[in-house]
Amino acid sequence: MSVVEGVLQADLRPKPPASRRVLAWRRFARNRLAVAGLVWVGIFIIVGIIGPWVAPYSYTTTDYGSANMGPSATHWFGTDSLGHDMLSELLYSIRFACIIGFGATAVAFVIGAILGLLAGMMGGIVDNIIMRLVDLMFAFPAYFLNLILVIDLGRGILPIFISIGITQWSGYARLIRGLVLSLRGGEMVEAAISLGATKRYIALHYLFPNIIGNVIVSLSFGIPYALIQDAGLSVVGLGLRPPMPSFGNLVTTGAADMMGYPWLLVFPAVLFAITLLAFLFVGNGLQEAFNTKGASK
Amino acid sequence: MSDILLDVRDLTTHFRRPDGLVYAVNGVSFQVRRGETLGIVGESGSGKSVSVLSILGLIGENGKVVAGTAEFEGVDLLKLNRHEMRAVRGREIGIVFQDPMTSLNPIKRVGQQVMEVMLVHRLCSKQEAWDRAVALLEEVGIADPHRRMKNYPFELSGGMRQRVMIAIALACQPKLLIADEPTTALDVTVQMQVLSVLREAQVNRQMSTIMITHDLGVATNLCDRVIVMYGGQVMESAPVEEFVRHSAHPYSRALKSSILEIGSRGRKIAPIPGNPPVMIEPPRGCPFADRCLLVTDRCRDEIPDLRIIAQEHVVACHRAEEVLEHVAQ
Amino acid sequence: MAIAKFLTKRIIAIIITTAVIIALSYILMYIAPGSFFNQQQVGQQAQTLAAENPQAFQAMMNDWKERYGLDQPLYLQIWRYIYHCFTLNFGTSFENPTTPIMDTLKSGFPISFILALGSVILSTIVGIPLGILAAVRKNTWVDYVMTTLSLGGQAIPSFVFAVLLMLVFGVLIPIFPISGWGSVQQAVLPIIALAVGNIGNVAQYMRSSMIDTMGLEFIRTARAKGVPEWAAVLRHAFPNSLIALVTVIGPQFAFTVVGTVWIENLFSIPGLGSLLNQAFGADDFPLAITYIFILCLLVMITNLLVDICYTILDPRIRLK
Amino acid sequence: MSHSELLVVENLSKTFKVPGGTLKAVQNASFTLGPAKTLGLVGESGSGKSTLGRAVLRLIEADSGSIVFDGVDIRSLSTKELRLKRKDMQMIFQNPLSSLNPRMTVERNIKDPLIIHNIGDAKERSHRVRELMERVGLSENMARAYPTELSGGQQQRVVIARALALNPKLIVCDEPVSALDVSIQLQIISLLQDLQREHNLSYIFISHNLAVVEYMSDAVAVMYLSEIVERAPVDELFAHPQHPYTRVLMQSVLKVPESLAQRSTFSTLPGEIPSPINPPSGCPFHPRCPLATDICRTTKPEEKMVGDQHQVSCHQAGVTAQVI
Repeated sequence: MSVVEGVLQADLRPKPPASRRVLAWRRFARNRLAVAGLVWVGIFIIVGIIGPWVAPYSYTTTDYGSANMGPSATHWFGTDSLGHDMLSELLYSIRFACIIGFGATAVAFVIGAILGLLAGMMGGIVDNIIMRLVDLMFAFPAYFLNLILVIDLGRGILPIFISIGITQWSGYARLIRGLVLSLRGGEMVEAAISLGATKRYIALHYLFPNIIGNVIVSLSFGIPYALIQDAGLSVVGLGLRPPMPSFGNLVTTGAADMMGYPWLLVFPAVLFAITLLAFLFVGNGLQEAFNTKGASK
Repeated sequence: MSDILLDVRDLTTHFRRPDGLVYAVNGVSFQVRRGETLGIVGESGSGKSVSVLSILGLIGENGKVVAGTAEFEGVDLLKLNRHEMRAVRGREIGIVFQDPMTSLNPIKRVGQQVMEVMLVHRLCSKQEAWDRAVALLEEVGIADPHRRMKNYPFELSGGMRQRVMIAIALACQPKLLIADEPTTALDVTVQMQVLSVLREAQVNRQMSTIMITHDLGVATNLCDRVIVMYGGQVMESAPVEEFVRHSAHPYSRALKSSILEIGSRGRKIAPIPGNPPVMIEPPRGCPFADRCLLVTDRCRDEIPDLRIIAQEHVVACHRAEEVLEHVAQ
Repeated sequence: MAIAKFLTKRIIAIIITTAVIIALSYILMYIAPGSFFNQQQVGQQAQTLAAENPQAFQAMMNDWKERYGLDQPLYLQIWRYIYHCFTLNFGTSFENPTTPIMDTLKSGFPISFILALGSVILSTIVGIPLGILAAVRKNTWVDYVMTTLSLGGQAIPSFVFAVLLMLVFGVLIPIFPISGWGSVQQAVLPIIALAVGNIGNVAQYMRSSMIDTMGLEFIRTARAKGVPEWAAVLRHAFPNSLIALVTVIGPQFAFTVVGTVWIENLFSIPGLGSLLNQAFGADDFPLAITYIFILCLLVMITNLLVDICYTILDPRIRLK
Repeated sequence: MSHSELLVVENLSKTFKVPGGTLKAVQNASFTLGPAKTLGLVGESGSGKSTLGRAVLRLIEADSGSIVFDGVDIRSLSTKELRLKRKDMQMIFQNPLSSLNPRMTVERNIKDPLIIHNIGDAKERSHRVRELMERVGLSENMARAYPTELSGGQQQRVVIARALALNPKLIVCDEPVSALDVSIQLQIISLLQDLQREHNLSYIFISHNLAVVEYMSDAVAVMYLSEIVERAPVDELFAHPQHPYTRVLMQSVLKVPESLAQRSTFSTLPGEIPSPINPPSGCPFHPRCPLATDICRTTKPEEKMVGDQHQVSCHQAGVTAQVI
């Protein structure tokens, strides 16, 4: 037995097996704004799920008798010019925003992840073609592509989130390709190759776990971005087809009447702003917790 | 004029980390004489760099000197305000850092960076600074200095950049030059070049030098006196000749035998077991106790004081005499 | 020499990309169900004409198709549009067949450009110092307030912010006009509305970039030379951080130009944005293509300028 | 002769395309390595020693030349065959942390090769991991730690355990101790030597430190600017260094002097390694060589035998033996 092992045992101080996830959570929890954001996002999602059941009225219910009323006991947030109950409109907006925000991000991510992984893993001509496509997407004013796609596909929930998704994938593709490339050239992957690992194994056990943190951060910034895009469609009248309510629709119509009926603007605008802020706080907190840089958009 | 240029006493420096304090330097004392080259040797985490850089307040925002004095020509550097400290940095004390690749501003021309230190201290006009910078580059062995003045750091090799760093450190004729692992990041042949530049500069300019290094070979070949640090404390300090012959600390001796020299082949090696300590708790007992072959209970409980065991030779070990006796046999 | 080669290469790339984008947009609009190429585009009178005099209507339709090149095969139509765009001959819109789009552009584009430029300049001037301040005072209340505000600025879309500004400064404390264009006062609110998000973006980016740079070793070297702290920050850290910031400011400009369309609608400013509802809301495709062409060109030219800025700011980067 | 060798490398060359032209990373490298032997590969940064080590394992595909390992022509293997062959040839890296998977525990990292090659069941694997950890000097309570929580020396032990897991015949060690503290360096060197004896391992030991290479190796190849300039059994090389560069490297190893009189003069070569993109004409070493003559500037020296198994590429070799 060599000197080394004999004496070594003594001074190896045992360390508690603190999992990385636990550590990351602790870092996140220290950031109060991020936690507040997460709570808000949580409520937002829950409301998004149960909203339509608790909504006092349907978004199609019009009541001209009580149009343009200020906040009251029967209509907590007032009513609009068609007598829609503002609270119900907001609850449905949250539902639709949830679907569009998460749906669009999912579409963008799936496209981006597949192309990014292909580009990063295959390299060569595949990489070249995909990257030219990414360049093209960056040069194409996303908002206008979005408008055209909405015109092509329609103004329902599904067409809108698909359209937004199609305009947003290039960022994910570039991020994932960059991460894969930086890892692929590194010693860790070289070590895995020298162990005899297959490409599949390396992708699954070496690349994926090491890029997931950055990807989550990027996704958390992607959701509010998709919501802004959605609202932007409403501004030129190409958002969700009325009477379906959305933050964009409510803010745009509210703005038109802001002198007369300010509550029509204030409630949706403030709610929307807080929600976006909450997502950004969460993203920011995740970024610090995972200690990633450059993963945000 | 006192013979002592820099007198550091009981220096204690802590670092704040998210998970607690790091006790980086724990009551370190040393002196630098005028004109001498002092080598401070230790492994990573020994506190060798921190103990010197904290005197100048260059240890970042998480580091804090919590106790001690550092008298430079009779003035305690640790009591200076920001403004007074700036007048010392670069002017009275020049510093060369480890990695020449990252220590120079990547987007400023080399000449500008050498001139800046003279201009900041208002030593001369811009024109004169240019001429002096050219002369400095020449002094540190950079060929074609006029052309090099206009180069950016990325256009120079590692060795050249380290020469530029030395030129910056020497520019204001400092009384003390601090070299923090100046050769570690360089290729072996270039290491030799840089060491020879440092030795020449030291001889020609009659300044004092502190050479911080992990390499006992560098310290013993370059320096007049050697200090060995471990776990944020001084283990031993002696003139180099005394040190190479009669080092009395078990760690110093272990360190010496850890160095592979040409001709070591076939020699039975006895590595120091264990790992260097991570100083996350206040020191209790001798920091080397865990790895020491001569350890006793006393070593674990009582921090050994620095004791004089020969002229100018101090050592912090309860069993130093036994070590010396053992060697003598 | 190298510069000429670099520019040639980039300009060719810009032309190709723009052409591809025009083609793509055209095809996407062409396949859109029931819009853009709908007969309704010829106007209300034509509908009555179609019922009363099918023959005259047919003649009119043919005339109309010919005017917009719709009688030709698709690839020729696309080619025609690409060619027309690059020769700046945008034709006329469906809505207003007598006024060339070029005339509308001439009056609208400068307004949008000024708005966007004003907002980018404002956000740079305000955002950079804020970012530096937050970086220097890292982890103090200054930093926290700044970070929160800049996240807030980014979270609230410019059109929401515009509405709030109109409410506060136009209605509650009426010190600025909330509509129209022509005077400096009229530009204040729209430019601020556009700039808020950008300020947050620039400040936050500047902050993190400065914090990174301040941690680098050459900053320690500067301190070791006796350089005052403000000079270490402004002379050493700032220029290095600026390199990273250019990446953000460039695309931001193009993004802001897009943002102007919302703001112009809200403030009734006769810029390019006022045409947007018509282009996309009323499926006026010659107008839409022109829009896309201009913006795409703007994005690419900005990117080119960003790359040139890089080489000026960073000697390590060479034009390729 | 090559019958008894584990590894025979002949005329291996590798060129990289880089923005400024082509970079000749390794040119015509040839060497042999016997079972349970160590070849030391020494040179400064940019000498091509790491590329050569990786090319031997086909972690980098060489452009030309042959690699016969264990009687098999490595360069002609299919991807699948190569993957299986990797069980016999492993690698240890300079920076252990960057070569371990930070998202896997120590135990999982060491177990990884067993999983990849589907060796044993879960129980056997766990047992093997414990065994390996004990052998390289890692205590059991570290099994669930993550690599970042270990010290540099401990991380390198994990890498060594992982490389050992498949019972390889050859391990390429790329500067395995350079990133470590002096006291830890010796621990790792000692461990590597013990393992070599126990498992009959062959090493290619890459280092810039001639003293470490001398200590570890049976034969040494000195590289300069992508070429092996001198190669000999270790005793022969250190007793009779022929290439001026070898001698300079030997002088660059500082020893602790016995007295002030014995201190190093730090005398060395002028200049630094030229860019391998634009190598000098003739002998690549001539711009820095104190013995260079006209022929060195114009003609590339041929490899010649100057002693038993002692090869050198230098026009002046044997002519002048005086100390530089």
